[in-house]
Amino acid sequence: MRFEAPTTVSAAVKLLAGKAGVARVLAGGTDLLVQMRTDRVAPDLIVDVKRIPSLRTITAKNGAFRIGAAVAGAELGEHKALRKAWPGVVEAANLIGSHQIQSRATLAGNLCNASPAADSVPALVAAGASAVIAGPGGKRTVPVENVATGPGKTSLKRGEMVEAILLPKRPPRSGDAYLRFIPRSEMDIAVVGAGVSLALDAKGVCTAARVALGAVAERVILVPEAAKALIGRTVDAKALERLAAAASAACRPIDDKRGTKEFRIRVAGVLARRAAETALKRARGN
Amino acid sequence: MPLDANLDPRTHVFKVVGTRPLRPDGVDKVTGRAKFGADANAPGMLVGKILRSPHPHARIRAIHTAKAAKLPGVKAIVTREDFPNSVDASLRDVHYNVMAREKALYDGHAVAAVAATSAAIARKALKLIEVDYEILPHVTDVDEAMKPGAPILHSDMITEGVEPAPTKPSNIAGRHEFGHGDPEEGFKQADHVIERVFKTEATHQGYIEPHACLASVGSDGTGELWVCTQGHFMVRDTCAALLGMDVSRLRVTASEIGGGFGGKTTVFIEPVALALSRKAGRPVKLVMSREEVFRASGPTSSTSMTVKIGVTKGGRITGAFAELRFQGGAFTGSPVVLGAMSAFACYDLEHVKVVGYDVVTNRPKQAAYRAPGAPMVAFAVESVLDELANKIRMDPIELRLKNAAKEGTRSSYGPKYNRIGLIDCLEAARKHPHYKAPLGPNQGRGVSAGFWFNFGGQTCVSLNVNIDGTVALVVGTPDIGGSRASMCLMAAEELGIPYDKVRAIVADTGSLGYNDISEGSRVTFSTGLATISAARDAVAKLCARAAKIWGIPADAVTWENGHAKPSGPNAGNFEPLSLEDLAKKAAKTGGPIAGHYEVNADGAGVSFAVHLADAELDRETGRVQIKRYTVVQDAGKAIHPSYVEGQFQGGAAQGIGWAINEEYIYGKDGRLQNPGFLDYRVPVASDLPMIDTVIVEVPNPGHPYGVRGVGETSIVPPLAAIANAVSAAAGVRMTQLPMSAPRVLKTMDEAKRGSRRR
Amino acid sequence: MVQVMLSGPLKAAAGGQAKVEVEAATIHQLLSRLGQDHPKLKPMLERGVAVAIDGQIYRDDWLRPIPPGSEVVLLPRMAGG
Amino acid sequence: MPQVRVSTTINGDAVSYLCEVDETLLDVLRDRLGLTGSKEGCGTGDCGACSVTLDGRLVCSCLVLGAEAEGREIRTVEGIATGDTLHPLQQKFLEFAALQCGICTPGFLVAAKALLEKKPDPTESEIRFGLAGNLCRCTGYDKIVRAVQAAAAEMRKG
Repeated sequence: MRFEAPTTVSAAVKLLAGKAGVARVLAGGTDLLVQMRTDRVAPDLIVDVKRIPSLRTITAKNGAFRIGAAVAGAELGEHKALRKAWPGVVEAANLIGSHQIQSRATLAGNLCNASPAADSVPALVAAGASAVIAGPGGKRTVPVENVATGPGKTSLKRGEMVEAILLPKRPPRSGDAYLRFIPRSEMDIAVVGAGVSLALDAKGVCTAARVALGAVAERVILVPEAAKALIGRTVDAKALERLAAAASAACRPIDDKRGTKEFRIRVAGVLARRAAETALKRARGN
Repeated sequence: MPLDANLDPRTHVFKVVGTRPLRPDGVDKVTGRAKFGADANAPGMLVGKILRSPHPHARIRAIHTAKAAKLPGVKAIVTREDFPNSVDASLRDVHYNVMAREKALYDGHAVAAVAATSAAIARKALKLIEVDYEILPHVTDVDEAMKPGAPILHSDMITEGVEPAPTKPSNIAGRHEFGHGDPEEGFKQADHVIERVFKTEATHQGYIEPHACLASVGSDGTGELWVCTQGHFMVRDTCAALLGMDVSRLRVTASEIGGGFGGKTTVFIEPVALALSRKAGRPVKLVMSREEVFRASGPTSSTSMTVKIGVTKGGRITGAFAELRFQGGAFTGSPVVLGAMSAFACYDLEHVKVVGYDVVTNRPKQAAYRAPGAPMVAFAVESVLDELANKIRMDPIELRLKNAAKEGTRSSYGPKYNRIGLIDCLEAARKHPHYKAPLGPNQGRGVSAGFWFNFGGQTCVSLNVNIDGTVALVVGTPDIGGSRASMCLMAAEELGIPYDKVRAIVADTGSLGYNDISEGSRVTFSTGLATISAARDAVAKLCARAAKIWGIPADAVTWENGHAKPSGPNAGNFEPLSLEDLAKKAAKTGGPIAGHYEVNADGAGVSFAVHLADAELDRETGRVQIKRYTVVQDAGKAIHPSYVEGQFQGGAAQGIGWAINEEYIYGKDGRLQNPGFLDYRVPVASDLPMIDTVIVEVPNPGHPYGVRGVGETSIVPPLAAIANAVSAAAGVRMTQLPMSAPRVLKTMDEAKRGSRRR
Repeated sequence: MVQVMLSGPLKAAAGGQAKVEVEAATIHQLLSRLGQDHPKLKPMLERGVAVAIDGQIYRDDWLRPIPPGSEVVLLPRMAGG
Repeated sequence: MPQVRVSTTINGDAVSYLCEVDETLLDVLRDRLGLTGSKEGCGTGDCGACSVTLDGRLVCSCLVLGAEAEGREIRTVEGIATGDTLHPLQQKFLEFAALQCGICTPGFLVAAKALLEKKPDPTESEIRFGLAGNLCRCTGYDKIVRAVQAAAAEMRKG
């Protein structure tokens, strides 16, 4: 097993695309090291990307944000402008594990681990975020919902890595929020997660909405029907009830040690509605 | 050693007992210097790893270790062949559990072990060991295991306690019955009778320190073992028997212990480490991973219970019956007997009967978990009592007061009680501000009473006077809750010297007489009374020494606040001699001065408690949160109040976890699905409120200061207190633990469809 | 003469009798005589029992005297956590 | 398996070591450097008993590779006291009996110190969520929270 800590993206890509064997990117490592410890993966090459400066920065350009792939969740929480613009995305990232985990875990890592229950991904999907992917064939940008393809599987090809997460410019009178169900008050993997982002016009009619659910399918899913329940209407209790029903209807969960099918279907609707209410409050606020 | 006639702990003014000094072993623990099980190393040390069965039930036809043995760096491999074919009957199950014999009986059962020069090589070697398994059908649920036709674990298991004895083997190891009178007769006199079935899942003690030890056996058969354990003398005797060693050949040192709660009162990896070390001729360090702790240490039983209680409109319990079905893993010995005995122990009953079944399943061999057996049964009994109180519209504490056991009551497990404090606890709970505080929306309040026996046991203490008049106190009971501080307090009290002039250490098995395990809430009681006796032994010698110096008869000298004094004017007016004075002269007046006491202590007093819990329910998601919690418990006499409170709070927190989130989840494949702290959810800091405590002190006649053990009772009431609170908030009776959100939602839905009452 | 109350599996092994009479001045005499009178009890007694005298439980204290007229209860071996 | 050569700073001292690629920082601290104050309770980042700070950030050392520590600044429980003077947190943990067995105490002290450096006057809830990554099975957390509150008050007095 080899350990490399390149200082440029191109060097990292070259290493990842190099000779045969299992190569893994190490950013926060809070998933990778657990998988190594429990023999679920035995990499031949570990590429630590935390010494690549461009991956450690958060930059904002006329309202849009670029978050380097090695930026830890704690740093997101300390970035005032990002927290003000995308409270839903930041609170989702900050729900991943304890403070110890927050100091290490990254959005890109959470995305590429491709767990259907990933906390930050529903909020990123709702926000319409995209991922900048660097690889041997150059760079490409894809919507985040297209990165994970199934539990533990991504659409990244050999030698590719996520370089940054992009968050679009937030339209006026818009807000986002993320909620999850966990048995305790901390430290659990989401049994259900719901991210909502929406925008209103001057009269308070919803002009745009995206609703994403976690842990209710083989990957995070976008639920257009739930968004339709809001778009074109003033968001009242009726609309929110229809959103909840649409969210539940879209679920195709499994029974597992964390929750039952019925529970996930029902609570997905409850959390989608509550997240929409918070997003609505935030949208009316700014 | 009974309560001193002239000392009533309620009025006696203690000099240091009852104060809150800093513990003597504290600085090492806050600076990282304290050495726990995995913190020791030795020159030439090898790393041990255990190969565990992936199958819940399989015959082991053969174990091929040749390939593994050839791997460079592998120095020893042990299997069942390296352990004696037969051992004393009392150790048969431990012997089988430590290293699988004919069959692997649960997912995680040890099958072989390797010692190598590095962890990586040891892990690789395990993968090279080939085990020829014949997979057998398995059973993990207690009710399924009792059914005829269930896969049989032990072909020689004939149910005990059944007359005439059955002829066919079964998974029911024993039937146990307790009680007096005739409940059926009692139910006839009742206005209301409620019968319900309750289920609880298996839970783990959850100590943060995994089992760890460092074994070193020389070619002359002399061995050293460093281990985190609640009982290093038990470890010595058990390991010596399992390895065919003389007891004198093995010295065991108890490291600091990172939590036990009953789970470290037996052996798991220690005999394996010793066997590896003996075979390799080098020290071997063996540390369990967290996954191994969950799969292969000693969780407590999962249970299925039926409880039936009848009361009059006026709140008098006329009849009480319980049938308890406990599975204790792959071997006999689930805590169903103690559960059966404690079921109705809080109440003064004319007609009571409890039948308990001890059942085996393909799960790890259970070990004690803090008042073993009692929390689950209290959950069932105190839930039915709560439902009856609602039915007759009586305050739940009032209903318990009307039936509370007191001095002279014949307990449901047989003997009559002497002086006990349940009524004092019930009244203190009723007067507590918590009981009258208003409840918010979707909130419910639950009450529950609880009890534990507490025990004495074999105990030895030595107390050595140093030249500067300070004292070296030597005890043999590992300190799992701050007991060294309590021992120093009791020694200082008896000797009349400041607390910080005494230092207590836990000696290894070569330095002190045999001590039973630190369990059964026995340490402050037994080691306490032994410390007091050892101190009094030393005082007698100090007085004799002063008498010799003064040339007067020994009985003419008394001991007062740290000084030997002539007992009266006619004994002579000599200047009093302090402990330090006598210590300085000791060498020249006869030699070192020390006090000793060896005993099998009895007279332990039971400890009762009443808990109050407020729970808030999110009706849309079924999530339960504890908003307020109060513990009221009888300690007899609190030696160090901070650590008594600590036992109250720790027991409550474990109970809260047990009630809401903790459970062993087995798949259909018989494998443990959540062997880790991610999915075996113990409470975290943000789950809990502050836990308020009230220490009631009704002295125990069996101890010089009135001490009662407090360590275990505190986990008995929480399961029921929280279930009663959640049932009140949800408007439906919760009969299964843990009360996870999916289960709460499902139960509320069923209630809406009219199939459940509160 | 001492009246001994049996409970749990001990009662079953003594043919279901809840109370038995036996001549004994100490716990050790009590246990050995019980073993002779009720052979089925012997293995259980050997595995260890606790003896309660007037509410005070003694786990293994053979030489403990049994005051005349005291209430004696035999209990299974007990250990805590 | 090639080993990685690492030079780093631990509790203010320059330290260098050789470690396996997949060896965690926790194993390096305990098995190579004799700093056994950090404990392994789970090895998967769920219990916090191995908490250290890495460049001032609170992390689980079982989820950091020894190889990553090159040029970093690490602080463990062994570095909290200055000489024989205990840190206010260490002193209050003793005064409030905020530990019983003590296996989780090193992790709690490192985590509480990191929390107070970021939030000198935290509410009870902020303390509880700030320490949610550290499991304790003996105390029920009550006395730990009170000890952190007391230490925070004393530290604010300067």
